Amino acid sequence: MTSILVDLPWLSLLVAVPLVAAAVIWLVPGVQKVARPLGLAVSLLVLAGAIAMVPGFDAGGGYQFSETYSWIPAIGASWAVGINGLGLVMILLAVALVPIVIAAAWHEVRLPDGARPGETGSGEPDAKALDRRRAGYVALVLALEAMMVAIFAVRDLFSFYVVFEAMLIPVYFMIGVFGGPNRRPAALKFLLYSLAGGLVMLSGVIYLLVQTGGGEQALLLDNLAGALEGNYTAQLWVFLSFLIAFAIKAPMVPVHTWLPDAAAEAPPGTSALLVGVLDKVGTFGMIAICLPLFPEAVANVAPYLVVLAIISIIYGGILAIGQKDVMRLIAFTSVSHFGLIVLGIFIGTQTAMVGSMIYMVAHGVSTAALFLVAGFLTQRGGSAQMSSYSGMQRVVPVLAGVFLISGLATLALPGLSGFVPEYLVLLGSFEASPAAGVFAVIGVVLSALYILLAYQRVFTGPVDPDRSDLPDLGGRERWTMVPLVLAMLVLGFFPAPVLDVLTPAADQFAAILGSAS
Amino acid sequence: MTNPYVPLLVMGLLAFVMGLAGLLSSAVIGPKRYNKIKVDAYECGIQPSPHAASGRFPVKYYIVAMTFIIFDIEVVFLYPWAVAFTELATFGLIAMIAFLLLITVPFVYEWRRGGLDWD
Amino acid sequence: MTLVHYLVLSGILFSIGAVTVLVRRNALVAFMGVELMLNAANLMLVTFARMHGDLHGQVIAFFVMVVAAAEVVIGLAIIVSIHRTRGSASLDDANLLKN
Amino acid sequence: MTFVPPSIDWAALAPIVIVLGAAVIGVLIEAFVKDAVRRMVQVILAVVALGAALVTVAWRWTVVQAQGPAELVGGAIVEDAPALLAQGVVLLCAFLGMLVIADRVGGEDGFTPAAAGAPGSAYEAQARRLGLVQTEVYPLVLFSVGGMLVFPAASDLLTLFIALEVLSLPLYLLAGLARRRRLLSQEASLKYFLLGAFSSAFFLMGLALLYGYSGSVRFADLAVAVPAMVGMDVVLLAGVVLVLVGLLFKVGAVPFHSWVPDVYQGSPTSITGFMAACTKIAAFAALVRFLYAVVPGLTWDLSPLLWTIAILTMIVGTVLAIVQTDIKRMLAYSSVAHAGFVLLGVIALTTSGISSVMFYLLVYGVATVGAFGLVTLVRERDAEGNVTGEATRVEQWAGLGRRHPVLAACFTLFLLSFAGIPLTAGFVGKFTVFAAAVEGGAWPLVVVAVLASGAAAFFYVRMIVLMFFTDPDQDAGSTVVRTEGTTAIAVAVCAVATVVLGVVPTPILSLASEATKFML
Amino acid sequence: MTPPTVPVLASAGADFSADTIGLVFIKAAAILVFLLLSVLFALWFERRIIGRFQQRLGPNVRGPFGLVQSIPDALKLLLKEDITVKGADKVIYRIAPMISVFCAFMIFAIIPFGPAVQIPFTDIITPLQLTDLPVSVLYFLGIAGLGVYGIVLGGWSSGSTYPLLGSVRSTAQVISYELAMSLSLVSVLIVAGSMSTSEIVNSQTQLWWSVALAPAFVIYLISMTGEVNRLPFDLPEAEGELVAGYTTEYSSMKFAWFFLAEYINMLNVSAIATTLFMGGWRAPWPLSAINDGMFNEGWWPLLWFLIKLWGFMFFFVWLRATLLRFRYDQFMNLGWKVLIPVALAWVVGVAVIQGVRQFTDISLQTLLFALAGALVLFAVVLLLIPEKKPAAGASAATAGGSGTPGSRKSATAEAEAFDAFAGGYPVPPLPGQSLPPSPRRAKVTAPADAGPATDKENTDG
Repeated sequence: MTSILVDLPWLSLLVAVPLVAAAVIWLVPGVQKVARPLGLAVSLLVLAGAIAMVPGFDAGGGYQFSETYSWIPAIGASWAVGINGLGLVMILLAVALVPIVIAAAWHEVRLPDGARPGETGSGEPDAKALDRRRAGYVALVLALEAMMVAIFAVRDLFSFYVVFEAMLIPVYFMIGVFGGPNRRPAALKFLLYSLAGGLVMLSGVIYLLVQTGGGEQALLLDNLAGALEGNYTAQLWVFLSFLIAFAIKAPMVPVHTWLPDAAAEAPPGTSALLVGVLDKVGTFGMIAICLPLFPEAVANVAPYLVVLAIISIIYGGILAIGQKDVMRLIAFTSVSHFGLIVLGIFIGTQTAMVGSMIYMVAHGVSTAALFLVAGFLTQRGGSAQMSSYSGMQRVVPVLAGVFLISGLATLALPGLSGFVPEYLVLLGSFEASPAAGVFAVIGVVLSALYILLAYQRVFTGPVDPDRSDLPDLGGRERWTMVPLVLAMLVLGFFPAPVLDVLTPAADQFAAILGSAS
Repeated sequence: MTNPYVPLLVMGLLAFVMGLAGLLSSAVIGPKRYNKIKVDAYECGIQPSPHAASGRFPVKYYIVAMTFIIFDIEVVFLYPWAVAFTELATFGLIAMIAFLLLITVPFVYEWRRGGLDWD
Repeated sequence: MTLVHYLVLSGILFSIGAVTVLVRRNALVAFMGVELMLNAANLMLVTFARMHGDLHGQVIAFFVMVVAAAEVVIGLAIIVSIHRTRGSASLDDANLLKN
Repeated sequence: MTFVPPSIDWAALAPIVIVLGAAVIGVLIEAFVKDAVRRMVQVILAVVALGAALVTVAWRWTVVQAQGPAELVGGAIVEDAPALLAQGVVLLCAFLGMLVIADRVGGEDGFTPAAAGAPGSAYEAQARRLGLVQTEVYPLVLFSVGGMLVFPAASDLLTLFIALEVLSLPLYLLAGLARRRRLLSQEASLKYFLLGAFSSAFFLMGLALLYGYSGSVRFADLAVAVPAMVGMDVVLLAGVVLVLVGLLFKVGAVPFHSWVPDVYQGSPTSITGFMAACTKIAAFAALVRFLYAVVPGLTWDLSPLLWTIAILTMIVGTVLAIVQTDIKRMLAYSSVAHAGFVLLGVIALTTSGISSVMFYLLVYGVATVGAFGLVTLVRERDAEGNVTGEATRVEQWAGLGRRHPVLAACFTLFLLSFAGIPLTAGFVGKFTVFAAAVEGGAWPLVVVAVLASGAAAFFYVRMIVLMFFTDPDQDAGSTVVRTEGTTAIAVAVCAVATVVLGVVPTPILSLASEATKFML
Repeated sequence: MTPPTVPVLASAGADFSADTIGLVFIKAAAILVFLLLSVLFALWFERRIIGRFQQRLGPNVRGPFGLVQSIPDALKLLLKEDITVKGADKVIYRIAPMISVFCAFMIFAIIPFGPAVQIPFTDIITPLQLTDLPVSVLYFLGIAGLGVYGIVLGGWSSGSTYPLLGSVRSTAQVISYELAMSLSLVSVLIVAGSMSTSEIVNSQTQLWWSVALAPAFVIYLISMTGEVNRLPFDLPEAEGELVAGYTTEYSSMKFAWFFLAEYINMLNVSAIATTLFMGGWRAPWPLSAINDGMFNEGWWPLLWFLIKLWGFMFFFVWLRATLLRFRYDQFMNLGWKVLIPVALAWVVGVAVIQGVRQFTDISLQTLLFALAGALVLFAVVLLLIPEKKPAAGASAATAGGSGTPGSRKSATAEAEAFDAFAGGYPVPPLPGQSLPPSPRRAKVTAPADAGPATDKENTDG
């Protein structure tokens, strides 16, 4: 069984299927009526495919499911994919979130604001326009899914860059077309930040290509590893160019400012995918690309990055406390959490590295849940301002419950998903640098503060009479939340399988850093 | 006198001196009696029109000028070719005939489209 | 008078032409500046031909004359059409595209 | 007196002869064919000629592959792979451009019915009422294309100069033939002409100086003379710089770019597309040949100049594009910026530089023709609801994505390609050019280029925002007119090419790198 | 390009190597004097002959046969007031007559009056020619073209309407006929193989080119008349239409220079015709055979030259006495639609025949027959092609020609445009015409319709 399964070009298929589906949904007019069920089906199919890979995966076997095709030999570009434990987990996270997002947004996509009935600009009936709009959303989500799978799987720097940039476009349209009232500047800000980062990375890629002398398959990550050995200056510059791109992606202070705007304006599903999965590309890249390619440079720069990470943790936390908008609050918590992840990566111990990796998954789940729940709430209440709500736990108890669980998972309550990774990261940090550990703990304390404060403001207290009749989560919404809550519990109580998968990868990367420094 | 252009200079000098002398002499000898009407532009006795010098002309004149330039080019090439006719031999002959044919094309175009009609 | 003097003269003429184009606002005058530049180049070509003792430069000058003539035709066509439209050939009047 | 007639290989000259011959026939058609069918005949002739020339170029390519490069017409023109490649790209873009030019979008072509009539005159109005057509456009375009074909293949400065004029002079006229906004158009024509003549005078002076320096205008002789002689360095350097000025003017590099926005804006849009694409291709191909064939020994002296120009071009083009509110002007400044990017590949002075430049030009040309083709379709409506000229104010494009998603999607695609977003052709083009530049040691330029393309992304993306995320402004009153189909075909081809070249560029890239093997 | 080699300035023409600068001055002064005297003589000559044509005597009082009549006429001009018009561009207004007269004098520098002679009372042997260039013919065309500037600038700088019209007409006229003229000379260059006047004269020992190249000669004759603004082509100064054309605002010596230049120009083109087509100073055929060409040596050739020259002068006067002035459109049509195409065809014909004779073995007879056949064929084809007649109003309504830069534009577009002369001069509509919106426009575009003026007295002082 495994041989057949392994021989299939799994990863390419996982990329191709949603991409083709997206194209069909967007381009074929008749399909647009059934876009949502079709999209859900495709995403479930992809999920099934991804899960089917798990049995064939050998945790200690390095990169697997590898495929390499020549693409543009002239510039050493190929289409090469392959995953290790980290990649597998991230892909699973991504493909698992997509059906949830599609389902959660089943009715949430509406005609644009201000479009009066019958005036959609194209003169077609509202129903059809709505269908088209929804189909567009589903298509974008599927396209994004393909990109997400691809970005965690590619093993070629050129392809990585291409996907890294191409990913922006669906997100850009998701924010720009389907977002809130200030979506345009938000989308533009998001795109320009990311593009700028990407372009800096591009110069690094080009420099790398020229440094290695080019040739066919020159940009395969496997061929690049060690290519700059001994050339410290080159390493440093290229690493910095990559780091800028990744730091923008994994929003680190001071290049995080696009995130709150984007997250606040994007539809909740988009925010969930964006913060939950997409931004992990930043930390993923730091681990999977920067470490093997520029070990010496990383080792030398790491202390500064640790400081920056701690600043992110604390700064994000403090700003989160001050937020009035629930979406922005969640966004700032993420800035803080990304700080922790980065801290774990660069602090230099194996424990922290494992912690960071699992943190990426855990944070993905809990943040996605938070965004979706908050999205349900704001959809109902018509406002994202926390001051607009009060005593909601009596009005919408299930919603409040899910929010609480997700929040607690975020603040790392033992037994929930956040606990294990946070514990590991802190432990690893103390091992390497007690000072860093102490500052990181301050961040943890802050996280308790902002989550609980937010819960208190929104869900406790006297019921706001204006919003006393909001409906609680409906059937579909509950079902979308179930897997997320389950995942948080599983990761909290029984993280072993995930740990097993991640540990070998973490060992490998931590070893690189250790040997370099 | 091996340089054939020196005599031209001499000739030019003499011609210039003569021209200048003529103008000066008339300016010196001739009477000067101011009369307002006399220095007005002549228009058959009526009040002169104000903008004579900036008058606008039928586009015909410009077209003639432009056509002339095209053909002048032709002459520029024809003359050296004609002198070196024997040395350039058949190649030159054929090339020049081709050139003339090409020059004829715009001429035909202009003719047919009324560019040469003056009415 | 050595040949170098011709080169210097050509350079001066060329500069005068260039300055004319840049400074004068009348399209026709500017255009005449361009023609002056072309002819300066011709003078230089012919002088160099003399220096090198071959005829290349003179032949090139022929071609340049032809090109200049073609340029004159086209330029005049454009300038005349603008003049007829606006009653002016001033470059300052032709500034609709500035903003 | 010995005169050796040059032998002429007509087969090798076939592409040029076909195009110029068709142009001459076009003039005769103007003279002899009846008004009623003249336009039809001209369009067919032009399209067929360009297509045939394209095929011929392909055939010559195989011949060159088999037999190697050759000198034609006594060495005035060379037939080698880079030249053929450039000719092919020019012809392809010209072919697509011709499809746009020939299209009567909204029932009328983009040219004035009576070029000789003063704008707004009764004569013009009458000509319009009678439905006259200025069919001279087609031979003019063919003449220009003929010049563009010679331009990259010229191997002496005189031929280069003649080709420069042959390609420019028709464009000066074409720039002034817009149907709408004729005052603007005439003004564009005048500016283009004056500055073009100005720059060609510089070119000529450079030619004269180089001739004085080496006693020849042939590239091969110059290449020998450049390292050999000392003592006249000033003449040599001045000559090269002046020739470069002429060429850089044509590519629209800063500080010789001042004509670009005005001319792009004022010209008939279909002509703008054709001109923007093809002129740039031909001029860069010639620039590359000149730099590579003549002055390798001078690179050290020239590189500060070229670097400065490249940096200025990228920065000025980008920065000024950001502040534009007219779509054609924006594209014009963006084309200036692109000229800067291409200059990177030129400055690289490596073989990969040549192939990357060629590829970039193809990519840029295709996207440009497509983008301007789309601009011809979006029109204004006046108060009475009549469709008038092109809606070139940026805000008139608001909400176009909702009303005409396919059009907007194509335009977005071209913009993304301009911006160099991956999976579009523009990205591969930028990548290869940057890589070549880094390889050639010009990495500081690449840093600037990267920053510039980042900034450039801003105005492309802003346009996309406008089309897709902004509600249509009811008062702006823009509308999309029907095409006869040829513009649609051209845009479709351009769009497909943009995607295909972005995803599977290998065949063309290898073709381009192949080209450098057969260079003379 | 194949690199051209250094030219050998082969000298089959006159040899000037013995000329000293002093001799050059003497020769130049002699030419000057000759020209001035010739003009004085030409004035008398013209008036006498026209008198004969008109059955009257002409000037016959001052001197024998009235020969010195011209001298008081010239002196009178010198004594008149030198008026500078108020609206004139002062500098150019004064320079213009200088240009005219300067260019007129310059052409005779290259005219060979005769072969090398011994100057009396010295032992200097020198050609009867001031100088000769390898490009003399080009020089002639160049100076002739430059001479037009005198007329153009003179008319323009007067700041007055009639002179302006005259100068514009003159420009169009000269450039139109200069083309035909230069094309007609090409065939001479082909057969003579040189542009040097003395060499061209030497090439006519066997046969005058006016015989061998008769069509070119005819074209030259016509275009030279147009070039010097003589009747029937004297439109730039047509009295009946433009008062005195470009000279309207000139008086005194300035006018005299224009007048002088005009007559010298007649001499110029006659001298060129003599040199290029009529064998120059060579004796006509029966005489040239006498005594081993005795009449082609020494001072004799000067006589032949003068005879031929004055033959052409007589031709000019004869034309003036016989023909009426052309209408402007007829005149332009003749130039562009007849002379230039014919001249072109002739050049090609000569080139082909010469080429076949020189580069192939085909006999001349075969060639001539083939050529005759081709000509007949061409004539037939030419007859079959109808000339496109843009009938004034009709074509606009029917076919809708695409933007012909032509006929109606001046009537419509121009009329709509800015009119500086609102309320200008009334011109009555011609039969079949309606009054156009702008009276001034109508006057400018249809000036020749006033009918041919038949005033015989020219610009006599």
